[in-house]
Amino acid sequence: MNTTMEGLVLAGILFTLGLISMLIRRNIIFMLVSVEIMLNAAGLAFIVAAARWGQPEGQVMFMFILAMAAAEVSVGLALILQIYHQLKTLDSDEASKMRG
Amino acid sequence: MQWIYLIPALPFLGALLLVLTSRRISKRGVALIGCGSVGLAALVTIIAGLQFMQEGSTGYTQHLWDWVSIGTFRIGMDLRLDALSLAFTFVITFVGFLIHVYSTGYMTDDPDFARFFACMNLFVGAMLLLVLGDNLLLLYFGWEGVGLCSYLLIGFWYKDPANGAAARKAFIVTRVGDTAMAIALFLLVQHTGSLQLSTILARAQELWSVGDPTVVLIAFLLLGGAVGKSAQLPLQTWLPDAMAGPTPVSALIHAATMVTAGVYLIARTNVLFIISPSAQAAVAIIGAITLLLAGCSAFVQTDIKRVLAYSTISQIGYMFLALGVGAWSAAIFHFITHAFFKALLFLGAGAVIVALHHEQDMFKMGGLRKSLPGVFIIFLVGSASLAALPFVTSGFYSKDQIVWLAGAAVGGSAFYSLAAILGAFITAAYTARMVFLVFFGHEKTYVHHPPGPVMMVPLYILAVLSTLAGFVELPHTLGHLTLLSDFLSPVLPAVVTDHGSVALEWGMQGLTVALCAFAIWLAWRLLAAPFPAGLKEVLKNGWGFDDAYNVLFVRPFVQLAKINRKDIVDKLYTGLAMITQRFHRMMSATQSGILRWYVMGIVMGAVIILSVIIWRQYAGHVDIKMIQR
Amino acid sequence: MSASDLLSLLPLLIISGSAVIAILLVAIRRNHRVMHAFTVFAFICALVALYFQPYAVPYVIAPLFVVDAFALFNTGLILLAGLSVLFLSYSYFEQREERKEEYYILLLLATVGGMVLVISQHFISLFLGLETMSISLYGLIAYLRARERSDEAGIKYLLLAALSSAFLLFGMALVYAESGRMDFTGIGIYLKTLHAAPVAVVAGFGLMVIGVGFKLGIVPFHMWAPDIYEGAPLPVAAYIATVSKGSMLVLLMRFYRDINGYEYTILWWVFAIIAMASMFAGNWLALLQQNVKRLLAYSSIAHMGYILIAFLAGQEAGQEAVIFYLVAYVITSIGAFGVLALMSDEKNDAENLEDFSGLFWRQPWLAAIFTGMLLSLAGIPLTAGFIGKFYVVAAGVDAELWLLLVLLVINSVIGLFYYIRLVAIMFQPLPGPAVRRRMPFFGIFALSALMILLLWLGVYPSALITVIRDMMLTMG
Amino acid sequence: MILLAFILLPILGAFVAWLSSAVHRSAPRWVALLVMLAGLVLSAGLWWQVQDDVYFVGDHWLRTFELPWMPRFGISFSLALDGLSLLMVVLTFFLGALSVMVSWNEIKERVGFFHFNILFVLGGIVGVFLTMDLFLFYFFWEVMLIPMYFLIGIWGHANRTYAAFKFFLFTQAGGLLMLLSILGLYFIHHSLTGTFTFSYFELLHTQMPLEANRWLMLGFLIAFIVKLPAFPFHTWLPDAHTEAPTAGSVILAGLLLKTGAYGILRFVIPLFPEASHYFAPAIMLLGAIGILYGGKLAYAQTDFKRLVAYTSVSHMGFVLVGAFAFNALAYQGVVMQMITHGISTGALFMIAGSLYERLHTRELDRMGGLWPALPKMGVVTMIFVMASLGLPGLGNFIAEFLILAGSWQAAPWITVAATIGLVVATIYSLRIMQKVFFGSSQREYTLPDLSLREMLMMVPLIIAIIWLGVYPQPVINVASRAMPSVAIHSSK
Repeated sequence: MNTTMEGLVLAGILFTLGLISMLIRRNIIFMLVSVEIMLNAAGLAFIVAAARWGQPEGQVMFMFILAMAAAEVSVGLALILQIYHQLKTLDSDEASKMRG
Repeated sequence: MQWIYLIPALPFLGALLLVLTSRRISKRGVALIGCGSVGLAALVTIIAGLQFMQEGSTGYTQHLWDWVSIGTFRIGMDLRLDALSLAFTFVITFVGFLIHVYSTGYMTDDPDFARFFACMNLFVGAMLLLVLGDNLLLLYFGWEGVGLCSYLLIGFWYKDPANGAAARKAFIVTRVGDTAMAIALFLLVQHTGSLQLSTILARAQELWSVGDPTVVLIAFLLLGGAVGKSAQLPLQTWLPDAMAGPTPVSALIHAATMVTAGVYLIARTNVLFIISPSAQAAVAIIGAITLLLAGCSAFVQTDIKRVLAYSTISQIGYMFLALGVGAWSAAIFHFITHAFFKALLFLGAGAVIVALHHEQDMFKMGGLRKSLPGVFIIFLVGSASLAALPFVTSGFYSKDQIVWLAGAAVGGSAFYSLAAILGAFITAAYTARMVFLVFFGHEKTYVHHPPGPVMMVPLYILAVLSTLAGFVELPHTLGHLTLLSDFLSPVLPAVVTDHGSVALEWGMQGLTVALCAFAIWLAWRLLAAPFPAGLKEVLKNGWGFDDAYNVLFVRPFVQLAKINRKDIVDKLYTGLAMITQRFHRMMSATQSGILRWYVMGIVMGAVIILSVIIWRQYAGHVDIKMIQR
Repeated sequence: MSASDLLSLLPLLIISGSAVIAILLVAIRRNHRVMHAFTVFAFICALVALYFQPYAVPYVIAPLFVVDAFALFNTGLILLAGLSVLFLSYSYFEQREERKEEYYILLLLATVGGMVLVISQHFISLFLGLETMSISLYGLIAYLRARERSDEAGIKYLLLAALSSAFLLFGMALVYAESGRMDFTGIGIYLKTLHAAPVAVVAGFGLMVIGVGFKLGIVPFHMWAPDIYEGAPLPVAAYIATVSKGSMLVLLMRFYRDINGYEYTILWWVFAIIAMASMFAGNWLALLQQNVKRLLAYSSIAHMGYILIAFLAGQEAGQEAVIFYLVAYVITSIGAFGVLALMSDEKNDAENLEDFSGLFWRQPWLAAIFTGMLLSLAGIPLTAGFIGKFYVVAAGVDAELWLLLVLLVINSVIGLFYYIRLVAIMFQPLPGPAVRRRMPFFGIFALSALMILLLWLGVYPSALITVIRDMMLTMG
Repeated sequence: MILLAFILLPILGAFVAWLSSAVHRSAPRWVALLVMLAGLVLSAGLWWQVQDDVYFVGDHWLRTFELPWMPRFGISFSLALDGLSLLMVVLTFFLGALSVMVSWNEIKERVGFFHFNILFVLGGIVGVFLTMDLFLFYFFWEVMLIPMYFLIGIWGHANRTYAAFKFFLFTQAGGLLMLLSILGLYFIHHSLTGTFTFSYFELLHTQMPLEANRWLMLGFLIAFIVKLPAFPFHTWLPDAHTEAPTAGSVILAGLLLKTGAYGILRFVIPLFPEASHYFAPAIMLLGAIGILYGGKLAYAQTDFKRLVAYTSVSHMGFVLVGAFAFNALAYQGVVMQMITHGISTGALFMIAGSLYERLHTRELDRMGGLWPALPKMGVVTMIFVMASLGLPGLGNFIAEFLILAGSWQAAPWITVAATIGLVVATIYSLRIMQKVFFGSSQREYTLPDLSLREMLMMVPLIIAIIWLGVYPQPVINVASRAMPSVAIHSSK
């Protein structure tokens, strides 16, 4: 066993956790959080890969991921506020006016 | 000679004129056009006939134009005038003309005067085309044409649905026969590569040895056509119903001319029948059986026209019998005499019917010999001829010839002659019965308006003819005269007699005459006598052929049609559409609008893709150790 | 970064620059008309700049970008699509009360994202382009804040897009971890050296398929499409349907070519199954759909399936088919959404079938255009769609993908049903007298232009075909 | 060049007609009529020109025309005309003119758009008959549909939308299969010769493997027998015919169906001789089934137009039987059948239309006893009813006789079945007369008999049908000029 493998496995586990929590959580905020977890898991994977090849690109990528995640969260929270104003709840299942 | 095309053209022209000017011209004008066209045609025929005879030529063909010509397959609009067609043409035009004249009186107060004459002219034209056509396709043209006219005229009084039904029945039943005939034509095209009569008959002898299955098949199919048109077993059922039409129509179409088209066809294609003996035998047998069955039916009818209808069937049976035994000219002889006396009888009956204000039931008539003496006379003449009273009537000579040859000819046999004699007996019986019922006994009704000269003159002419026409052909026993058969000899092979002697012929004639006398006496006696009811019904309905056909063909067809009015095949497609919609509903359920559901979808996709990939890779034993390095 | 680099990136720079300027403009003074004019101007400038680009030779800006004929062509496509969307947007947003100006900023940014995607040849640039586009799209989708459907759509898109890009990223990470390269060509070279692709890489590709598939809206990553199309403002829907999908498709083609993905049967099968599923799901979902927006969404899913068939056909015929079909599809979609946009009023968008009944007798020109667009979607002759479908089928036959083709035929027939149904509704006799609505000039102008383009491509496609051909040849 | 004119005339005329509705509301009628008559004159003139050398050999193409269109695919705008196409074009303009006249009073609203569609569909049909480039052929094949769809869907009767859908989906499904086959042929030809081309002439003698040959043939065949329509695919026809406006029915029955027959003669048999011979028995069987089944259903119908529609199913069965008998007789018969059926059925639909104008019903059970009221119409109807039951002296007889005489040599038993169809035809045809004109009328009708306009429509039809019955030779001569390409494979 070497570090790359372990790192990737760890990332994988994180990713899966995020995924599962996204499936089981109904609260939109928590869903957002779990997406963030997944994104960071991906970021971790990049770090590991970069470490394996000793290249900077991986870290660069991670930076971008962070930035993007932040942006996403900000927009996301704004939208969540709107949703809350209208639905008076954060239950994602409530936000299903459109169907069929 | 080069204007024989006028013979069919004139009536067609008349019909066209009448259709175009139908409502605009007076009845007089209509009558003029209607009779005039046929009269002229008759005139032309007579002139052409005289010229033909004095030239002594075997036949004259006139090519009008190419009808259908594809490569080697060529069919022209060709008319051929020879002894046979001349004989028929003469009868058609002449009798036709008389009947037209008669009709002007008979139909005089009918609103659709013009339509009637248009159809009649059309019929005459088609019939002439039938007999003058030089190839079978042209013959078929006329063949179907007369079928159409018969349909139109039977259903002439369209207001009554029953007439319409009768008309359709006539057309459809004959069409069944025509279908057989059409197939015969296909066979001929295939094997002889032509429909030109002379070519076919010539090629036939080269192609086929006697009894060759192909030619037998062809002959049988042609016979099918003939049987349909001439109302012989098993397709005879339409003719009695056909009496729904005006009486002149019955006289012209369903007695004198159209129904004998079958006889003409077989006579025309005699070669084919000669080289297929079984088919020819079939002709004889059909003829024999038909003449007996129809005769019996005729004996119990109450409607005077139906009596005549059945007797027509029976008489044509005689002709078929003659054809079947190879007595070709005898058949034609009987055709001619029959044309005269049966037309006479129908027109006479018509006169009676008009006089009694469209009363057709004989049991409601009676004693008319006093009130309608003229009609009585001519009717008597006709009946005598039909019953074949010896020596003075044409019917006697023609029928006697058949009776004799039925046994004596090569193809003949004792059975045939027996049938013929028996037939003669029955004929005499029902004829006598008819005469007695109508003209003797005490009067049951009074005469509204006796027929005028327009109707009587043709009757007299026909009466004369149906007496004299017999003397063109005399049996060996009475000064052996053979004008007609000599005249026809270029076209029709002479009859060959093997067994039988003059003595025997004497004997048979004696027997026949005796039987006729006995029959008349019997008819007189039985007039009042009760008749076994069950049998009577059977006979009255023509041996129940109609019911049989209803059960076998008509009802199943109609039922099937009813059941499947809504095209079962369509269900297939509608079903398909329904399934599609179901599926749509199922699918749209997946679009629940719930976020986590969508996430689930994506995850599912991911899982499937990944598992497939990894499974594939391991299954493929790809080296994955590269990850550790 | 040299001058020539800047020059070759000029269109991109113009758009991004004008985005910044736009922000400033808003800060200075709000004016819808000015804003709109400015954005249009920006797009036109970008197009002009594009026109002067050296066409033939691929120009690489290591390591992120490559500017070649393919990229330029698609940049042009994106810009034109954006431009026509702009034309349709003005009247649409003018009617609505909210603050309209930011819309144009977001549109510009999204366009930047798309343009980056088509020229990117590196994971980083891919990611940047993708996210730039996505994040601005979140804003655009939820732009009409007053409508709850709009917000719902926004949040749905946000979460799902983030999720999908998480997959994409993880996939990239795997590939990177395995190959040590993040540029497409590099990965291609690396894979060439091996006799068989390692599972990690293939798995990585598999995960990336999810990210790509989400943006393309193909089964099973399609479920967002109808809701987003329904919730988003109509011009935005048009934009998503064309620019975001188009740029992603282009990226996929480039990536696939660089890593010569046709070697991996497993990927081929993945896409084949996705294609079939998309055709069926799309058409069957649209079959009896009552909401025109959703109907268009489903039909777009099906069309992505058709495009994938051409994509799978491989050889240059297939590539050409994809691009041609893409062009036809872009024209048609914008046209269709445009008609909807022009028909919408302040309260609600024209999206129910009833809104269209007897349209032909009320607004013949508009109805004629819509009919043209629908027939093009259905692939009826005289329209670009017909040539496109023909092209796709030809590619398929050439590659002998009989199964896929038969399915395509079946689905086209199903598809016909709902397109024709819509047409039939437009030609229904009117219940009452015809009330004509005044149509904004820009919108009609744009639509007419699209219509003419549609017919021109339908009757005489040779010109475009030759262009695409040359482009493909330069790519080698 | 004249060929291009044949196509452009209606299509440009279509737009003119549409625009002219702004001038005057009945202007489109005149425009359309003039266009059609002009086309008729042109095509008849062409016929007259080629009349002379009758029995000739060798190249049978009378006129050709070619323009490059999409060189990248080897698609060119190539037209060619031989005897068959010529006859079909003449027929198209003839019936086209009549269908304009027949809707003179029937169509009251959206006159302009109506005539636009009429002319456009006719243009498409002419295109189908003239084009010799398979892509172009498919193009026109599809172009025909949309206007026809509108004709049914906008001006049709009660159940029009359903009928229009059915028509459209059926034909489209067939068409797409044909597209697959066309492309398959295209690429096979390329793989064999290295040239990409859709040109009929070049694809004509492609030596392809047997399986491919059969599959591709089926693709074409299905498209055509759906349009024909043959037995299992016929169900769209009754609905379409019944619901369409009179002009629509006339064009459908008279021309659109013929495109199917034409396709079989022009493409299926020459392109895939082996496959055609391989499938011939099955196809002829389908034809025979169609004849009997169609006849039986026709008898069962109570709706005049629906009845006539089913008779077309029956009559088109003859085409199928004849086309696959592979001999000159049958071929000529098929051509005759295409023309005569166009005329007779067209006429019957016109009669149905004028009856509907007078009685406002198509139900046979609510007619009857109309003869005294409408004697002229009665005579006319009688003539065409007789034509449809194949009475000698009228064109249909020649057609059916030749077909059967030809097919007999190929398949006797099937021919027997088909011949029985004649009896069935008699049964349903006479039923029409009985139900409509004979019998006693429920109520005393006082109806206007055929107007001058209607006579102007009917008389040419009558003359034509009788002319074809007694002197079909000119048609046969012209049709024989398509023999090489069509019956060339008969000697197998």
